[in-house]
Parts: sequence; C-alpha cells; structure tokens
Amino acid sequence: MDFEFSEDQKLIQEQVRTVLSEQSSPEQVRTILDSDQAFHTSLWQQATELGWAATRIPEEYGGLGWGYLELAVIAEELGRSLAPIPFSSSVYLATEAILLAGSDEQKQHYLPKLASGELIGCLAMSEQQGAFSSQDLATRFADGKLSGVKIPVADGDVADFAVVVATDAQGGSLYIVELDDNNLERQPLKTIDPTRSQARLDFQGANATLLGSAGQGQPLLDQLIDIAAVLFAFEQVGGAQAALDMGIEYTKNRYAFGRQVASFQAIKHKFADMFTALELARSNAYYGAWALSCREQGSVPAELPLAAATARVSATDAFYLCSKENIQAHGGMGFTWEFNCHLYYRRAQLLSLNLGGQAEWKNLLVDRLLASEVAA
Amino acid sequence: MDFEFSEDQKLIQEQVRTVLSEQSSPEQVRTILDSDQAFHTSLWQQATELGWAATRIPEEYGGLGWGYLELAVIAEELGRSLAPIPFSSSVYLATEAILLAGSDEQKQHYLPKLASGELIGCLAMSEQQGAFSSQDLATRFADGKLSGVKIPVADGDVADFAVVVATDAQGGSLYIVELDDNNLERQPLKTIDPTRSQARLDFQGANATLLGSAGQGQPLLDQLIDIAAVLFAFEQVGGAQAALDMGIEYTKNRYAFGRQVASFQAIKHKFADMFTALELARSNAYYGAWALSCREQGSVPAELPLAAATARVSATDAFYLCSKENIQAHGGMGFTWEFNCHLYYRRAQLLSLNLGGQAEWKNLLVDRLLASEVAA
Amino acid sequence: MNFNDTPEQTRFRSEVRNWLQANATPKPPGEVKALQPAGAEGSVNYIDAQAWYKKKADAGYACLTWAKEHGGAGLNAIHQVIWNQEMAHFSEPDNYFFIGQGNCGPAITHFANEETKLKLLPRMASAEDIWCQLFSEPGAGSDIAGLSTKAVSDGDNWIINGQKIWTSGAQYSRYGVILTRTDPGISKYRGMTMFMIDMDQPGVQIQPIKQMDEGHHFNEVFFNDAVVPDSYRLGEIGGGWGCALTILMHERLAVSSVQPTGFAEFLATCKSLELNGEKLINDPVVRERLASWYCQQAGILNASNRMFTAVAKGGMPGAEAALGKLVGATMSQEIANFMCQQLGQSGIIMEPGYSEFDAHYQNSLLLAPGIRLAGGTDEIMRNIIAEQVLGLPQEPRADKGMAYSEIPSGNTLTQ
Amino acid sequence: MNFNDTPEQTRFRSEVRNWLQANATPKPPGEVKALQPAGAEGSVNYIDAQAWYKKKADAGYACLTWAKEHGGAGLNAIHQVIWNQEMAHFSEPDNYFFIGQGNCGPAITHFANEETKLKLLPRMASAEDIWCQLFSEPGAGSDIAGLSTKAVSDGDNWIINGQKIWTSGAQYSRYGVILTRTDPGISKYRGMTMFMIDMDQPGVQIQPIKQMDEGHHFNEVFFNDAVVPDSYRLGEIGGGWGCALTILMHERLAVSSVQPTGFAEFLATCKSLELNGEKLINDPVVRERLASWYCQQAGILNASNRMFTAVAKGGMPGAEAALGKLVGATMSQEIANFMCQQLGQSGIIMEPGYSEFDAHYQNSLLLAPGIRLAGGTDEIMRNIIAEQVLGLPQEPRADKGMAYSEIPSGNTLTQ
Repeated sequence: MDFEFSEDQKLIQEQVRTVLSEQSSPEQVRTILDSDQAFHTSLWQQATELGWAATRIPEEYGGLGWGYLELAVIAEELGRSLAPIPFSSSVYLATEAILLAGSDEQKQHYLPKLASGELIGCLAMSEQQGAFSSQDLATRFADGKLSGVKIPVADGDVADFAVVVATDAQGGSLYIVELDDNNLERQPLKTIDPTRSQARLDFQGANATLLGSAGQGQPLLDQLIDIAAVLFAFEQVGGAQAALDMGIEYTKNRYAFGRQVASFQAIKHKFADMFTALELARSNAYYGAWALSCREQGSVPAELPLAAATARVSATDAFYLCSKENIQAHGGMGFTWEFNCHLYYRRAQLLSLNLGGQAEWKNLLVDRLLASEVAA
Repeated sequence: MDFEFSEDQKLIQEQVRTVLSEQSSPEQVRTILDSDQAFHTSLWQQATELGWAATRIPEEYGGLGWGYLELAVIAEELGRSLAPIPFSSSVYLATEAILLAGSDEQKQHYLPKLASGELIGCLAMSEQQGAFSSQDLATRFADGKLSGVKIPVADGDVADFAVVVATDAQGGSLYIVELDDNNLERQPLKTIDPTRSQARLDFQGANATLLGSAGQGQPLLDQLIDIAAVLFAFEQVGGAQAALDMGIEYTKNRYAFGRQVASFQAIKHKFADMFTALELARSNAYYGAWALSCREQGSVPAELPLAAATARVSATDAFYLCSKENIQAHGGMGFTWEFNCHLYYRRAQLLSLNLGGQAEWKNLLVDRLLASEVAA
Repeated sequence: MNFNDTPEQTRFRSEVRNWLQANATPKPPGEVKALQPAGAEGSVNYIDAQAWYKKKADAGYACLTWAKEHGGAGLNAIHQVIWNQEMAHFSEPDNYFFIGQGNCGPAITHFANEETKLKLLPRMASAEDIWCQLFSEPGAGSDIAGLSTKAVSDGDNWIINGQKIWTSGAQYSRYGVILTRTDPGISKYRGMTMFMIDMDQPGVQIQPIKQMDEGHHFNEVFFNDAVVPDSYRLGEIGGGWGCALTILMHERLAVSSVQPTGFAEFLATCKSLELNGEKLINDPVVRERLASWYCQQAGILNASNRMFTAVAKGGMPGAEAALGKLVGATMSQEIANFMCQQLGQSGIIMEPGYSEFDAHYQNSLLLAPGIRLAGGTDEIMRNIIAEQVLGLPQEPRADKGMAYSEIPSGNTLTQ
Repeated sequence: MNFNDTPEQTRFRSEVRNWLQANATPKPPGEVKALQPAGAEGSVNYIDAQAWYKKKADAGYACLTWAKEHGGAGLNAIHQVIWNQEMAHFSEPDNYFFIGQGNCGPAITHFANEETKLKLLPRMASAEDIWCQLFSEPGAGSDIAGLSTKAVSDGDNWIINGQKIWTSGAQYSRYGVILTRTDPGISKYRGMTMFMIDMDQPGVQIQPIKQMDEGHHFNEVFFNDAVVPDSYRLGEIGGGWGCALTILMHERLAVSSVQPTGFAEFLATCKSLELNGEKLINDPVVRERLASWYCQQAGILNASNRMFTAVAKGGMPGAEAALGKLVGATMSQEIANFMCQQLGQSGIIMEPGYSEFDAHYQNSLLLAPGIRLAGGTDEIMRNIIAEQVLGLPQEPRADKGMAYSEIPSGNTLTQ
C-alpha cells in the first residue's frame, strides 16, 4: 500500500507545471477570455508536442503508453493553470472512448492523430436541461446517417470529430461523426466560462460510424464518464488549490486595521475550511486515480464507479467553495473583471456542470454506494 | 402597522420573567432533572395561581380573556427558563382544543379547571416513528370506547385527561379521554429531556367523548397544531436566547491566551451567527403571533398556516444552533452534567420533535407556501 | 403587534395605490427580475429614472420621511413601508437614487445647517440633483477609517487629493459626500473630516469599473486638487468618523428592506420549470431548500419590519440591520449555484435563446459575489453584530494608539 | 499509488487474519456500534481489555511500529493500517489503551533514556501498565500552555500541586505523563516541564466527571504534594512545551484514523429503517445528505491513508490530521440530529424498548458535543490548519512578552 504519486509522476507534474506557468499564465488565459478565440492554439500545440495528449495512448499508436496516474497529475496542473485548451474533450473523453471501444481500424486512424494533436475530438451527449438520460434522446441514427441537436458540446466548435450518443435500432450506441463538411451546423455558445469553448451541434443527416457494439451506448458511456470524472476531479482540485493559494497570498500582503488581513481569525478560519474541503477532495481524487489505474491491469475494479462519483462530488464542492471564498477574501477587488478571481469561479462552475450537475452525481453516488455494499 | 408587543404585553412578560427567574432557576430545573418527579409542582401551582394557564380562556369560564399575544410572551419566558411544567400540553394543546371544538358543556366542565390548574390536559396523537399521519391510526373509537397505543404523549403520565386523535366510523375525530380509572395503562418514558415528562398511553377500551364534529379530526388537529407551533416557537426563541446569553456571559469571563475568550473573532462570529438565526426566528415568531391574534377577531387569516410553519422551522433551527454552539463556546465544561448547557440542548431537541420533526415541517411549509401563492 | 393599517395608514395606502395606478407602469405578471445590487435598476437610463422621481416629487411622494420643507412628506417609516409594499406591484425605478437619498440625505439632515438643507435637500428629493457617496478607497475597504484621501485647508477652501472606489452613480452625480483625512498625525478615527463636494469640477475624474459579471455599477473617482469650500463641511473638523457611522447605520437599515436575495425568482422557477419530466417543486431536495430559504427570506422581511416599527417610534436604526445583508446576500449566491447545478450540463449556457430565463441564474451567480461584498463583507457584518449588537469585546487593535501615519499598510492595487 | 499490498504486506495481512480468526471474537453482522470518544470502548471492563492486549503482546502484535526491544513489532505505519483493517471485522477493545500507547508512548520514545524505555515501554505495550495523559486543566483548555499545576524542585524530587482535568483512564492508570509549570516568572511556553508520574501515591486523587450524556469517560485529578523523582523528567527543565507538541502531533494522527463520525451506523439505518412505509434510503433528501457525508467519510479515510503513507516513509505526522477531527466530529452531531428529526415525535424516546437501535441517535446526539470538544475545539483545529499547515500569520498575542504570572486570567470553575 502506497498512497502517493511516484517520484517519476511527480517529476512529470513539475515539468508540466513549469510549462504551464509560462504558457498558461493568467495573462495568457485572459487573451482567450477577452477575444473570440476558442482556445489557446500555441499552448495546445506545445502541449501536444510535449506528448501530454499522448499520455495514455499505447506506443503502437504513437503514444507514450503511460497510465492514468500520469494523466491525473497533468490534469491537476491544467486545472491549476486554467489552461484554455480542448484537452479534456480530446484526451479524457474522445481518446478514452476510442481506447475503450474502437475497432482496430478506428484506433489506427484516430489514435496517432489524437496523440499528436493533429485531431481534436469531443463528446456530444447533452440535449436538454436537467440530468442526462440516454433513455429519451432525440438524436437518432438510421441508415448510416445521424440527426439531432446536441447542446452544449464542450469544444464542439473546434473539434474535428465528435463521439455522439444516439438512439438507434439497437437502443442506443456511440457514433463517431466527422465535424467538417458533413451535413451539420455548429454554433459557438456563450457560457459562464468563456475561457473554454462550447457549441451547439445540429446534425442534419451527418455520416456516422458506429463506435463499439451496437446497443452498448449506455454501458460504454458509463465507463467513459467515470474515467473522465476522476480526471475532471484532478482539474478541479488543481483549480481549487490555485484559488486557495491566491487568496492566501493576497491577504498576506493586504493590510487592514494595521495588520495583515490574513492574520484575522475569521479569514484564517475561512482558509482552513477551504483547505479542509480541498484536502478531502484531493484524497478522494487520489483514491479515484488508484481505482482508475487498476483498469490498466485489465480489470475494471469494483471500487471505480463509487470512487469516481466520490471524487467528482467532493471536487465540485471544493472548487466551488475555494473559488467563491477567494473572491470574498479579496474584498471589492475580487469582484472586478481585472482581478483573476472570477476565472476560477467560472471554471469551477464549468467543470462541475460539464459532466452533469451535483444533484445528478450525488444521486449516482448513493446508487453506487448501495451497489458496492451489496457487492462487499 | 406596528410590529412590536404592546407596553402591557411587555409588562406581563417582565412579571413572568421575574417569577420564573426565582421559581424556575437552573437549580430548580435540575431538581426535576435529577429526580423522578414528573414536573415542578410548586411552580405549576404558582403559575396557575398567577393565571398563566387562564390567559386565553374567556372570563365566562373563569379565565382572563386575553389573547395569543399575551400567551406568546409567557411562552417565551417559559422557554427561556426551561420551566419544567406541563404548560404546553395543558394550555397550548388541551385548552386550545376545547376552545376550538368543545361543546358548551365541555367548555363549562373543563375550561374553569384548566384555568385554575385543577385539571391538566394533554394531546395524544403520535403512534409510530416518522411523520405523523392521521390516515393510518391504530387507535380506534367504537361504541363509546377507545383502544390503541399512543407514544410519546407529552405529560401523558401526569395529565387528568387527554385529547386523543383516533379513527372512527366517520374517518377520524378528536376524543376526550379521562386518564384516571378508565381502562388504560400509562407508562412514563425516558426521553432526551428528563425535565419534561412523557408517557406511553395504552387505551384498552377507555370511555371517550367526542370533541368537535365527528370526522373532523384532521382539520381540527391542523388548526390546533398551527396554534401550538407558534407558541412552541416562542418557547424555542426564549430558550435559544438564554443559550446565547449564557455563552456570551461565560466567554466574557473566561480567559485564554491572555484575553477574554469572547474577544476572539471566531467566537464572536459564532455568536453573530447564533444571533442571526435567532433574530430571524424571533421575527418569524412575531409574525406568527400576529397571524394567530387575527384568529381572535373571529376569522382564521389566510397567512396563519404558512406563518406557523415558518415560525416553527426557523425556531427549531435557531434553538438547535444556539444550544449546540453554546456547549462548544463553553469548551470542556460545557460537556459536563454539572454545567447547564445540556439542559438547553435537550430542550431544543424536545421542542423540535414534540409537534413533529423538521423534515415533516419543512414539507408542510412548502405545501402552504404554494397554497398561499395560489390564494394571493 | 398589528400588521393591519391604522385608519390613517389605510387612507394613505389607498391614496398611494390610486396615484400609482394612474401614474406608474404595472409589473408584468410572472416577471423574473434580474438579481442586482440594492439601488441599481438594471438597464434603466438614469434620465428616465430622474423623470420618475420628479413625478413622485411633484405628487408629494418623494422622501416620505423627510420634512416637507426639505422636499419630503413629513411622514414616518411605516408610511415608507406602505409605499414600498404598494410599489412592489409596479415596475418603476424607485430605488435608483437610493444612495443619495438613503445615505447622503441623512448626513445632510444630521450635520448641515438649515440654510444648506433648504437649498440642497429638495433638489435631492426630486432627483434634480443626484448624489453619490465617497467613502471606500483601494487601500481602505473593510477598514474604511484607514482611508488616505487628503483634504488640506487652503484659506476658505479645502484641497482634495486621492482616490475613491466603488462609487455608485458617480458618473451622473452633481454632488458627493466625501470622507477625507485632514490630520494624518493623530489617531485614524480622529483625523477624518466629511464634506459635500461638487462633482462637476476639473479636479474630479470618474472612471467606471468593469465587474466580474461585466456590469458597471461602480466607479473609481480620482481627485487632483479638487476644491471644496469650507461651507460644504459636514460636522466638525476631525468629526468625520462620527458622521460616517451615522450614515452607515442609515444605509444598513435602508438596504435591509431591499436586500436582493433571489428568492422570489427561485420560487417562480420551482413552480414553472420542469426537468426530466417533473416540476422542480415536486423534487423533495428542492423543497427542502425552498423551505430553508423561505424561512430566511421571511425572517429578513419580518426583522426589517420590526426595525421600521422601532424607527417610526423615534428610535435610531440599529446594527441588527447587518443581518439582512449577511443572510440575503449569501442566499442569493447559494440559490444561483443550486439552480445551475439542477440544470445539469445546460447550466453553463448563457446564450439568451437557450438558457432558462435569459441566463438569470448564471448572471446571478456572477453578480452574487459582489452582492456579498457591497456594503461590507460577511466578516464585517458579523463583527458589527458581535460588537454593536451583542456587546462583545473588541479584538486587540494592532493600530491602537498609533497616529494614522504610523500604521503598517502594505496595500497596493495589483493582484 | 497503490492500494494493493506488497508481497510482504500480503504475508503480514494473512498472518494477522489467521491469528485474529483463531484468537478474536468476530463482529456480529449488522451491529450498530455506539458512538464513543476515540479510545473509549463503551462498556468493556478494563481488566478484560488488559487481557486482550496481553494476548496481542504475547503474539507479537502489540504496538506494531515500536521497536521490538520496547515491546513492539518493529514494523511501520502501513502494517498498522493493515492491522486496523483486519481488526475492523472483530469486536475486541483494540483501542482501549489508545491514550497511553498513542500519546505517552511516543513521548517516552522521544524523550526518555534507553534504560527507562526498556523498563517502561514493554509493560505499556502489553497493557500491564496503563498510562494516562495529564495536560488540560480547568483554567487551561484551548490554551494548554496557560496551565498552572506547579512542579517545585526539592532535592532529587519534584513536588507537584494542582489540578488536571479530562483525563481518560486515570482511575486505572499506573503512570501518567504530566505537563507542569516549573517557572511562572518567565514566558508561559518556556516555563513548563514534562514528567512521568506514579499515579499510585497518596498525593494523587482521582474523581470521575459526569458528562452531559451521563457517561464517565473522563476524570479530574488532584495533586497535593505528589512526588516525582527527577529521573522521571522527560526532556529538559523548561522544555515541556516542545514535548507536548510532539505528543499532540502523534495524537492527532492516531485519532484521525479512528475518529468517530457515526457514518457507518447512519448508512445501516438508511438501508434498514422504514418510516411512513418507505425505506429511508429511498428518500431523496436522505440520499442527498448521505452523498455529502459519504464524501467526507471517504475523504477522512483517504487523507488519513495519505498521512500514514508519509509516516511510513519516514515523515513526521503533519498538522493536516486536525481536519479529520474537525470534519468527523461535526458530522457525528449533524447525523444524530438529522436522524432524530426524521424519527418525528418518537425521536425523543430513549427507552430501550421503544427507540430505534437502543436510542443510538439520541445517545449520539448527547455524546457528540464532547466528541467535538475532545482533543481540541473546532476553533483550535482551524487555528492549527491555518497556522501550521497554511502558514498564515499568528494573531497579535495579548500575552506576548509577558511572564506567565502577569498574564490576565479570570478563569474559574463555576458557571
């Protein structure tokens, strides 16, 4: 038993952090916030050149053949630096979907290009407000064509292909849809976090290829979302840590009533509560990462679904708390556009909703807790 | 519009407080805590001699003919002083039930004796765990006889008669049952607050008299519980205030790290949060008292059901918070039997459960909020 | 204890109702109003707001509690409550000039001489003159008394240099009430003086602040050798802190009755919105929150009515008013977050066409941090309750006994 | 990152499991264990507990991380985790002498000479000698360093006078570790000295404290001219505070893995209890709380495993351990209250025959305030996290630079 990242993994983390501290500094993130650019192209280029997108892709497909633990430490740094790139969509979701269910041919076609960043992928699932359900999807596949509206789709405006959850004759399945010149409209969306792009995709009889077995959409999606939930949790933990650090730094340097604001007990206890939520979330994320890493040994561990939901729910709570209280710790300046506090607050909301809201996940968590008790 | 008790009402409150500060001091309350006595008989005698139990009873029945506002200020003081007497059962519940639904004969028989304290009444409704429902009561009335088990019944071991909610041929009704020599067993219960007595009543074909119209049990009970909820809220507000005052007093006199414990920001903010909850609860209780007082003008105001639930839920929150944090503010000594902190904590739990728990009341509150919106 | 009107109040209410029906625009049914800071009225133009205020003033309904000779109606706080209750059914920008009338007005009433009052207050009441309040500074937020904007005596004038921040309405204000440092060599609380200042002069520059929600409710105001005649001084030289406390007390009471909480919109949404085939109001988790928030909402309103009763009977507004701000502002943020989480993946969308109620909850979420900060942080509210209401001892003061100029301060504007 | 055992750990686990199966009583299925302070084991007699410890010691499983010559097994923190995991399936009083072995043991290991260790530790490990810890005083709770129990040098001995409080297990302890004031004329932190003390002497009187839940886990201990030989001193004269900090750090880590939270019982109740015809687990409001509390429960466990990993690799226990106490203790109270409220009117009943699980939730509600207080208040836990983990500046110290005897203190024992 060893509940810590290895020295090698920590080294990767440090390298990633060094790159991002320059390439995804708050100033860099703000260039995306303040412009119409969908993502930070040069950062994306650098990230893919450094092999970050290739982390989990086997060497035979041009990847590094590393594991989820390496990807987790990268995710934490991307979260910490608010990296404005389509990494989660392309790597945690599209790449993992193809690794999970792709045919040899699909793997050979997509994985090398995903590894190099030549292709960007995304996942299109949501159609309406509320908890996601694959039971009543309006997006349908028939006769090789896919039709329906998906909204919001993270990175749907910049991705080259989408993995789409659709209803078909077999019930529901995943499909790969190329997004250029393929009978569809894409429209970028204004969202709560303009540093990450989102779109509405309107498929109007687009050519689509089955991914995985027909009728297996729901179980595949469940696995995929569990994987992504853990990696999102690391992004959330990284972001929460950055917000906490920012608040501490500011209040140490800010004075009121003749002393450092950080020396007031109410402020100190606010930070203690933020740290506590974060440390619980971080520890749950570590457990989730371990459960994920067991997948690599070929078996999906019984712990994974519950561990993933626990990591997710804890991380959502922690990032919301840390990002909102960081604003308060800054006082009035925290409410300005000019200060960076709101970037974390926006990202906290985005990450907590991208895979479904807290209400939905808490419900899932309890289902899984009961299932794991029965299994135990 | 005048959202304050009148000078006369404040005078009554002061007089009641003066009596209770001597007759229901913490030491007096502890004589009940530490003994098998069910209630403080000499305090009960004094309270009834002073006419407190007669407050709302019309003069024609030997009462004072005052209103709910006068009763509310008395309730606050009883709560503040943790008075160990069967006042709520006999006055807010049994007396009000007879005022609400009693026949002339019943009024003439019971009210003068309730006013003088010669008789003690109680309400027997609960039969099982969870939210109370009059739908599936096992207690049944037929052929003049009542059978079934009620548990817990506040003051059921010391009351002379009980108002009992029972199923009958007309659906459900209220019945008056004399508790002495009447085919029933009473058994005192150990509860979380030994300063107020509770019992299990096992009716085994007891003689019972209908109170109000047959089949009207549920609507009568609804009205009765709303009245009691507001008065209980005043007891809760009084108790919460006493717990807050106690914590402030102690921490002002206690030193740590060379200064008054009450001067630490974390402690001050704890008290600020307690005060805030209390002040919201108090304000909602005042509104509830006003709505109750409108009843006296002959009409049940549309506001009452919602106002009663709001007063109740707020007061439950406030007393729980104030009583539990008062213990914490005392540090280790707050956890001892010897200190009085736990008396408030126990009473908070008792008052919050006696008319049904918070889960049940929040649900009711929302039903009434929606009903009041429709009405508005 | 009586929520019913007295005969006199009944008469007043009916007059007000008739007048409003004839002169104000009724609120559309089911309207979901954007969360906004107290005193701001969204997209309404201040010129239109001025027109509404003028109309009120002409009818004798401006500043109901002020003396008639000062442009008011000579009535009491309960009449104001009645007005607000009736006004709630109409969509006029009735709180637009809230800061001037609610904060600056009482300052002038308390501290100016009668001549000044007669000259300035009626034009403030009718909103012909708009006023702003200039207290906060970049280096003095929670610790307002740590401010550094200097006023130096120069013959019959004072010369003002420094910077104020978070000034609502500065861009259209004719006058301001400004708190300045007149003696840095003594205790910070004793070295401040309050002035009225003419905003329309070359030494005053105004720059809007872009908020995190992209709104612009507030401004920075720069003073470079701005000039104030000594006759514009409010209170004694060195008496500024006392004036400020009076104003802040009035402000908190006034805010407590208009504190944005987001509750009404939340309730409306719960009743109307269906998610996954079920109305939100039928979701037990939603109901549980709704009950808790309703208790807070009702509690703030009822507490505020208790305070108005006390004021109508001649009392001063108490520090209890801080609790409405503390509870209501937090509620506004938690409601917004709760609703976004209910919306699931769609909860991020702010595109008007695709988001519930024109992204009401997303916008609220972005504004709520400012609602919590405006008028004092949660910590300051709790301090006020603890010290001024509960009488708890002050913390040891690091700056006690120091001259203002000796107090450590590392404050800067940059992150 | 690996939760699986190494081959060596697999071997150890299987040995432990076999030994426990042969020697320990298995836990009955579905048992709902009473909430209790860490280290207390309900109604078990200390003599029976001693027998269990002796059995463990004879088999070589006492104090796994201590050196073999001190009565331990010479293993590391991970072995202890494995032991605890296996032990969780058995009902033995394995944490009964937690205070002595977890707190006093490390103090002796760190500060005593080898001869003393060889003499005392093996008998502590086997629980032949039971130890208690004597830090808190009626006038020194959160501020332990404000203690006043005096130790005065008298030849080769020290004479102890004063009073300690909240001492678990004092009534059956052979020895104690006591923190005393040896020099009131200097700073409070530098004027303290730590000793081992023989509890079996005429100068030591023990009196149980009746708790608000009617339990008696703790004692007051009175010292009247109690005698301690100088050879029982731990560390330097005046070095007591350093010793105390070391002990407190070990205590918090040890507590973090056994922190009572009430979660397991809550989950069991949710699955089994029907209210109003419906299992609790199907109530969406219950599920929402269950999810939140599970995240905290899992977070405490996982955080504690991270700390054990660090300690097994040679690190010192960190102040992070305070968070397990803070979160878990609060959870225990909120769960108990939540459940009582669910039970409705019956929620008050503590009569064994009529209350759910022998009044488990009512008893928990009455014990939980003590769980929150034992080992330091919430405020102290947050201070520790803020200052020792996050490095935030201390508050200005009112007693800074003062000699102990000059520090203001109005502390008394009465309410």
